[in-house]
Amino acid sequence: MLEITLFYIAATIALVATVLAMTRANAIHALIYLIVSLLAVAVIFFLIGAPFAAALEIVIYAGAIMVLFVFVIMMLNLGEEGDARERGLLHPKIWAGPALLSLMLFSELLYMISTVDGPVSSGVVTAKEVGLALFGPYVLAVEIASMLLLAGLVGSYHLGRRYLEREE
Amino acid sequence: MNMSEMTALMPILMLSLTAVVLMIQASIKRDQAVAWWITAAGLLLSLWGAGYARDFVQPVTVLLVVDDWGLFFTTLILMASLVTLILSKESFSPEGERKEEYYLLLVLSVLGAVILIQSSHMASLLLGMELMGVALYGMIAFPEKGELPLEAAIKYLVLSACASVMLLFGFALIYAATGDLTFAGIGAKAGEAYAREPVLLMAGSAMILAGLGFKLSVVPFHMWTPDVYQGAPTPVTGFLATVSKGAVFIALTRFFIEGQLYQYSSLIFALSAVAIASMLVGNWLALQQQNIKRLLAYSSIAHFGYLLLVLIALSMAIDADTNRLIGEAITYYLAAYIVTTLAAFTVVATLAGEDDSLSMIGAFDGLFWRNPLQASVLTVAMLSFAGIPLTAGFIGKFYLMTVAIQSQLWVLMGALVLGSAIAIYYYLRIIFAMSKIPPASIKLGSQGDINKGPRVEFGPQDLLAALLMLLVLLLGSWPQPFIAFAGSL
Amino acid sequence: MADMIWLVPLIPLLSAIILMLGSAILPRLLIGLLGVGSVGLAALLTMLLGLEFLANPEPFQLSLWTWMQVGNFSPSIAFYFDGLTLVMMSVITGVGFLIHLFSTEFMEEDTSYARYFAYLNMFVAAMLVLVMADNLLLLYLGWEGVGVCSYLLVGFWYQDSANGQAARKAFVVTRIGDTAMALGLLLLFTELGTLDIQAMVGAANIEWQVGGTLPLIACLLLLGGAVGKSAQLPLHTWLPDAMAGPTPVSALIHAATMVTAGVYLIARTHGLFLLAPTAMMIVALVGLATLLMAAFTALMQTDIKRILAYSTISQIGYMFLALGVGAWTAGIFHLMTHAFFKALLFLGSGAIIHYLHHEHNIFKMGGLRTRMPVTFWSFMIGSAALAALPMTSGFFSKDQILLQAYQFSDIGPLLWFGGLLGALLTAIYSFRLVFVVFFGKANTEPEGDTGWRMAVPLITLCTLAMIGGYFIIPVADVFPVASGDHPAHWVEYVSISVPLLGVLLAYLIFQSRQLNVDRWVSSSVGQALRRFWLSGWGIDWLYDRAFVRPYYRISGLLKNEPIDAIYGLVVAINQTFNHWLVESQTGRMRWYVASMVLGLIVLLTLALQIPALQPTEGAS
Amino acid sequence: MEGLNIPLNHILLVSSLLFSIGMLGLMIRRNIIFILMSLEVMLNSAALAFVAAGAHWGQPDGQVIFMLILTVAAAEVAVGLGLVLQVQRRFKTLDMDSANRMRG
Amino acid sequence: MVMINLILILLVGGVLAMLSERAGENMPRRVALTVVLLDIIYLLSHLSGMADLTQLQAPMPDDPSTWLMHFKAQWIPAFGISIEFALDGVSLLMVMLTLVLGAIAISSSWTDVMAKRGFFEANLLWTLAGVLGVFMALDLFLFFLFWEVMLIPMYFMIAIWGHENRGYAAMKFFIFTQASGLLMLVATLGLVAVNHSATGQWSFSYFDLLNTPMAEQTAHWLMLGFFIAFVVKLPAFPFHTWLPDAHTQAPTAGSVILAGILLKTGAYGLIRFAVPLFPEAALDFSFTAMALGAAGVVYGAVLAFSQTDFKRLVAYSSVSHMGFVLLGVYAWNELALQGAVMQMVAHGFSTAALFMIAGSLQERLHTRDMREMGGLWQQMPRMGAVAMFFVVASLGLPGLGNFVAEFLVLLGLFQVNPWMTAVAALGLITGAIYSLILMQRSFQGEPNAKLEGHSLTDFGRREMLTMAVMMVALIGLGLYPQPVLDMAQPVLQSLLEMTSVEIAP
Repeated sequence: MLEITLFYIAATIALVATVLAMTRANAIHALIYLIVSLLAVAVIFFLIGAPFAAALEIVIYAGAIMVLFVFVIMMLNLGEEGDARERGLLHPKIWAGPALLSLMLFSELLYMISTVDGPVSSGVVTAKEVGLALFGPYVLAVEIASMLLLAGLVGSYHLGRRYLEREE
Repeated sequence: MNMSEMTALMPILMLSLTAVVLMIQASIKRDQAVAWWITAAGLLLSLWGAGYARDFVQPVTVLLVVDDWGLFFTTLILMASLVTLILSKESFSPEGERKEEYYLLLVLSVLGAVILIQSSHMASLLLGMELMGVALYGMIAFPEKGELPLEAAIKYLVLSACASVMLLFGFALIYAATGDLTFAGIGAKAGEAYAREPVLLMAGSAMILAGLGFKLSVVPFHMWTPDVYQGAPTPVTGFLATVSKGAVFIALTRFFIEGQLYQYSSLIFALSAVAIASMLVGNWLALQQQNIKRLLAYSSIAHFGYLLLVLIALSMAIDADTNRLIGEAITYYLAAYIVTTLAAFTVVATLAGEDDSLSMIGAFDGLFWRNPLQASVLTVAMLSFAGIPLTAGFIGKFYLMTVAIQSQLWVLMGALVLGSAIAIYYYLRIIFAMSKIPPASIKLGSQGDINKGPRVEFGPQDLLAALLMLLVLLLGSWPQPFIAFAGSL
Repeated sequence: MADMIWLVPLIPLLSAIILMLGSAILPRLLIGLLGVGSVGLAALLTMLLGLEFLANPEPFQLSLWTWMQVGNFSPSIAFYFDGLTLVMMSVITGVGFLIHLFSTEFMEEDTSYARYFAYLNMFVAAMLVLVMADNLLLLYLGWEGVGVCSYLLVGFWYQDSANGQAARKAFVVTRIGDTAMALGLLLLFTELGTLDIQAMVGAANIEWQVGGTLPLIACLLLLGGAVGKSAQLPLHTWLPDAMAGPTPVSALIHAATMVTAGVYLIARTHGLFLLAPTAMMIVALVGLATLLMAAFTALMQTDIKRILAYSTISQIGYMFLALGVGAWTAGIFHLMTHAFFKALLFLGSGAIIHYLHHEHNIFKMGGLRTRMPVTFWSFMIGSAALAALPMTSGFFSKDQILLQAYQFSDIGPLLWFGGLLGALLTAIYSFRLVFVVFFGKANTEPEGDTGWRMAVPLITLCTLAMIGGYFIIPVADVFPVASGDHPAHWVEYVSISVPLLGVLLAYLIFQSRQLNVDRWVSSSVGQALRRFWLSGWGIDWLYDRAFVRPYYRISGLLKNEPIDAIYGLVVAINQTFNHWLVESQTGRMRWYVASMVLGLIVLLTLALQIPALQPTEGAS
Repeated sequence: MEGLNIPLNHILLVSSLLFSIGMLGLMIRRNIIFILMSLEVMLNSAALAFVAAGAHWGQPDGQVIFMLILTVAAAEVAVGLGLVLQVQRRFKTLDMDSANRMRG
Repeated sequence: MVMINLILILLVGGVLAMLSERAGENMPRRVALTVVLLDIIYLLSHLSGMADLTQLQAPMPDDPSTWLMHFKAQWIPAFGISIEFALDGVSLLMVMLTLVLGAIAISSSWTDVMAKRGFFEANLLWTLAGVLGVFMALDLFLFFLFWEVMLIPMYFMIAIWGHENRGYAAMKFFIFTQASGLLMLVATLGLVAVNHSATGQWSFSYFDLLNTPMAEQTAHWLMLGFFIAFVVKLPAFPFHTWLPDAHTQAPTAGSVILAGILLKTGAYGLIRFAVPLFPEAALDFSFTAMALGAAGVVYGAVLAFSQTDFKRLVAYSSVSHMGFVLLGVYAWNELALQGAVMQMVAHGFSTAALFMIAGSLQERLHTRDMREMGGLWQQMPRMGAVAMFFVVASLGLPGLGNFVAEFLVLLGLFQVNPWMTAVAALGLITGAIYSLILMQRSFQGEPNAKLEGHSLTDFGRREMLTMAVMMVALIGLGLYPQPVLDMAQPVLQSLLEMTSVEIAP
């Protein structure tokens, strides 16, 4: 019972934090809400028997990727006037249409999900199992992922280097 | 992973190796000429590898499957990459003192495409697509000047990521429904899952179609296409149009066939709607377009609409003969499309370079008299796109029509005919522009100075363009060997 | 000799070709020699042929080659020669020769001398083919050939658009008739399986009943052709305008030969018409109506050539009347005499016009009796013959027609009376012409009288117009014999006296002025009638409103291709779609995302239409 | 941690909501940084769905895919943020609505 | 091989002509003319060895060896596509017409085209090659290939060397014919598919596809696909609107080829494919087709009348004349078919000549607008006389080829439908109206004030020679058409027999 209660709390936090993150004018504020959301999702991971994923969610997602955002935001040094403009842009005229679309999308997903039943899981999938899978059948995927990171690295290096060179 | 499996992965290994060598080279001494040669050698080696791997066709782990069909397309996109490579050297980035990274990205992108082609698992599909995509972002945004490449890159990144998430979500739903991530596994369990949770399965498939549809730029996921085509450096556009789209289409086909998605009439119906919309919308959009890169973008929308017809035909396939026909049709059409597109972009890259104003149709006025070779190549390419006989595009269209008739897809057939009829207009517009005689020369009444126009020098792009044109014509006028080959895959 | 018959049309044709090719290099004398000589030669040959034929009156046929052979359709280029052919050939070559000769003087100063003779020769050739043709298709060739030559000659002075207008009118109006005739040919071939006139008539007599529908339709279609060519109601309107051509042309084509082709056609195919009594009745009525209408109109004209033109229409009306009542011989006889005296009158008027500075209005002439004596006498004799004064050629032929008309079934007397009324009018208008032009005071001074090249034809024709009535045309074997009995004598007396009365009236009105008609004429009814008659009974006006203007309007409306609007619509639809879709490419990323989401929603909606049945049939 | 009986559809519901919210953010935000954040939210939603599905079937594959998604997210964000820097430098703004030089 | 060589000579000749431009700007036209003459000689030399052309054997549709020539080689065996050419009397006629008019067209471009002559002559020759292919190909795939490919050089001719509105005209021409060609492609594939399902064999060969059994409905649709493609090219009302633009804007040689030859491919297609492949469907459809033909005859003539552009008028006259062909084909009896074939030949000459005259006028006056002409006879009597000849030919004067054609068509049609014949016969009247107004507006009437002071050169020797060839041809066709009829007769006979067997219940 506890897990279920925890799950609903975590889910609520995740959703609220995400909504708040999406509607902030200040990027740093938004980012912090986003991190909260990610942490909440990590809790859900933990609750549904994926402790390894939960750990990674915290370490990499909330920890590493979000920090990247922070760096960039700091580097750009967005001022107060930027915030003001962002606030002005969040006008109903702008979000009404998209909100309707999102609502439609969600209701379709809702309809779809409503047909699913049964509990999420019967047991915990441990880090060991994941590790075995990762370096068993998925070993090529790991290799390819490394290439993917390399591509990301090279791309961001190329783009970021020029920025820095120009700044100097 | 035994030796045989490793050998089967030869093209992938060679490409990875090239990437590593490029990294090492960059850390020792940055020299873009050397990098170019390394890349070229790597691509050639991979080509060799693709040929070598033909004797070792097999599934490699759950992720990849190496088969003749995939190897053929691997070969094809490797060649396309070589074309891109040649074009990149000659015609892009005047400032490019640092092109090593570009070559690295190119290799990585090709690697992603090859993985995509050979993927038999959601993970490899995802990774292949992302690898190809992420490397492409860097390639699109590579030029240091101008706002268009940047705008194109950012649009592509955001929209492509959005599409990837749709795809991923769809995978998740299907996984939830079937409990399997391999295509074949999904196919095997889908029947049972459909009986239990049809909604989940269908919604998942629809989201996957949306995600892949974005990469193929079919309606309504087409809007990014012209902007990215226009903004990206022309060789990259060519790469995007051929390698990226071709690989994604192969992956889609694999998923569609292995996952046995053709069984579901609602999906087929949705796909038909997408196909028809693409055929018509693509052509309508292109009608008055003045920028040739955008025009080609719109035309590609229509072409992938045509190609979807083949997948739809799978649902109607009645006998083995028709199935063989469908297989050949995909192979032929895609090959023809890739070759033709490369020919077109070779010309555009050669003539327009990175200058956006030079890719306006007006800049092609009278090209026949200034640069007959390039003009002829572009003409042949346009005719091939339009499906005029003696070009590869015609045989492709011929295949599509035969498939449509055999499968009795009359509505799609109607859209195909209608779309082709509309398309003639804008392809012809380009040819017309190129054939304009400069007004002065008419007054002169003799060939006078018009003939002084043509360039004297004959660069590698000219050779390349001529080769591609010959290939288009050869595929169109003597298709039997290729048909036999495609039939054997 | 008979084998050489093909030379008769060939000689003028060759001459025409030579003249056409050599128009720029041949000297005038040679042109004249060629033009006149070729027709003269043809006339000579005709004469020889005629002599031979009269000695041995056996019709013969000469086939040159099979024109075309498609299935059982195999018309030949073949000639048929009998009495009727001989009469026609004689008229064509004989009168034709005289008119050619006349032309050498008349056209002397014209720059296009060679072209003129080329056309004229070509006309003679075509006309000969027409009358010599063994089958209707070849006849049709000649028929159209003369039409084209008529067109060319009417529009000979092409610089004046009015001439071109007249020429086109002539061609198009006759073409309407020709088309009917062509349809008749189609019908005849389809039903009878041949177009050879003799074989066809034979077949018709076997296959068709007298009074049947098919012969009626066929005859009416042929009549359509005849009516067009011979300027009968309702297709007569072209002839008065055709006077725009040189006067000798009017004499040859529009008086002596071509316009009588319709008469020839009906006479030639009389075997068919005998199968369709209704058609014959219609022919007679058309003739009667035309002769009266044209006579009234002629009475009011002031243009000398238009008077003659209407008179021609009227006289051909008599011929039609004759054909309609079965007086074949009389009709052909009148054709011949008419050719003489009408050619004479036209040539006479040509002389007047030539020497009177191209003046056409008779009221601007006058007193020419002394100044142009040859012309005057020509006119006197011609008019007398036209008016059918006793002992002239016209008298004999017209008399025969009237008498036979009188005997024609129930309505015979009615036809006779109509013809008589026409004769009275004819006498009045022809002598009105004589009195106005040659008597009274001179309004215009002529440049002189005719030279010998004009005088010889005039005098020859005078003679023919006088004595032509005593000729016996050798058509006895061609036509069925007319009934032998004569009508009552009073009929004959009346027929003889009416023209005389007409001349008297003309004298009283136009010469001695003892009969003042001014009061009638100036009355409103009289004015209206005068205008009505002057305009040719308003038929031109009617056609203009009913056909010509609507055609122009329709053509003008359609000019810019309304069908293209349909395709324009297709283009517009495509452009509209293009416009909308291009508008959707805003370049804004958020909008693009929205479209993707919308697409996803649509896809999901479509995909979630889960069918009741499970997977469709499919192969792996 | 025995007896995990949270209904699967509830987790998928959360995931769908996150997906929709992310999509909404993508559609309403103009600032490129927020757009990237929205993408992260969406990726996260997909990851959640995968992990849930994996848990449902008791397989490690869901978590493996989760890790791959992490990689993808990292790579995308890395390049994306690199582009952000360039955007700021060249357009002098992060407002993506002003990046519409190409259209039509 | 002879047939392939005929095409190859032209193709290679085109390349030579293009290259020869370097040797001097007058070279291309000489080379081109030589090539066409060479082709004619080549053809004749091979024909002379054969049986008397007027005594041909009837080509059996199921036995290619009874044809005059037959060639077959594998091409794309996967689909049963082969390079199959065959020649019978009708195709031979068309081939000869093509080559003769080709030579004439080159002559007409002698002084007309000034820029890029090499490429121009090359396109001209390539068009001819394509047309020859159309007339000889008996593999439906190959036929379609030539059908489409011949348009491309034609397109270039209009688009590059055309007059002021060339882009629009060329585009319209290409899209009309191409779009309708797509329908034919679909119909071809449908037919092949039906044949495939019946026999299990892929084949595009005409000989195999004849007598393909199929459902009535299917046959109707497939027939319609062919029909539309052919009548667009013919062109028949209401698919004709591309023609006035294309003809008007094309350079003289282009108009000559377009009117003289290209239109005939449509008629040829009807006779060769549309009817024999689907005899029952064609029979059911014949009333509609004939109605279109009759409508075209009248409509074209009415529109021709109001045109002020010389070439446009002639173009509409083509619409009218081609209506007769459509009528003849769908009357489908020997008389009408002979008429249609005859019309194809005769119209080829008469219209080509009129277009050449239009071209000469444009060259001299720099306008085609008849409102700026008038009284030209005075300065150019030779041209006037020639124009008069062809005008009366086009209005169907007996003794000239067009008359024979029209009369035969009407004669055949009358046996099928007299009322339709009456409507079509209206074309004789309206034809006269527009033909004569053409003469009136250009050569007759008062000399146009705008032309005062211009000295216009009359036709020279070369032009007169070209014209003389066509005049002689028309007179020959008019007075002794038998050789042409004899050549076509066996073919038509066997077609009729074949379809009548089919039609019989």
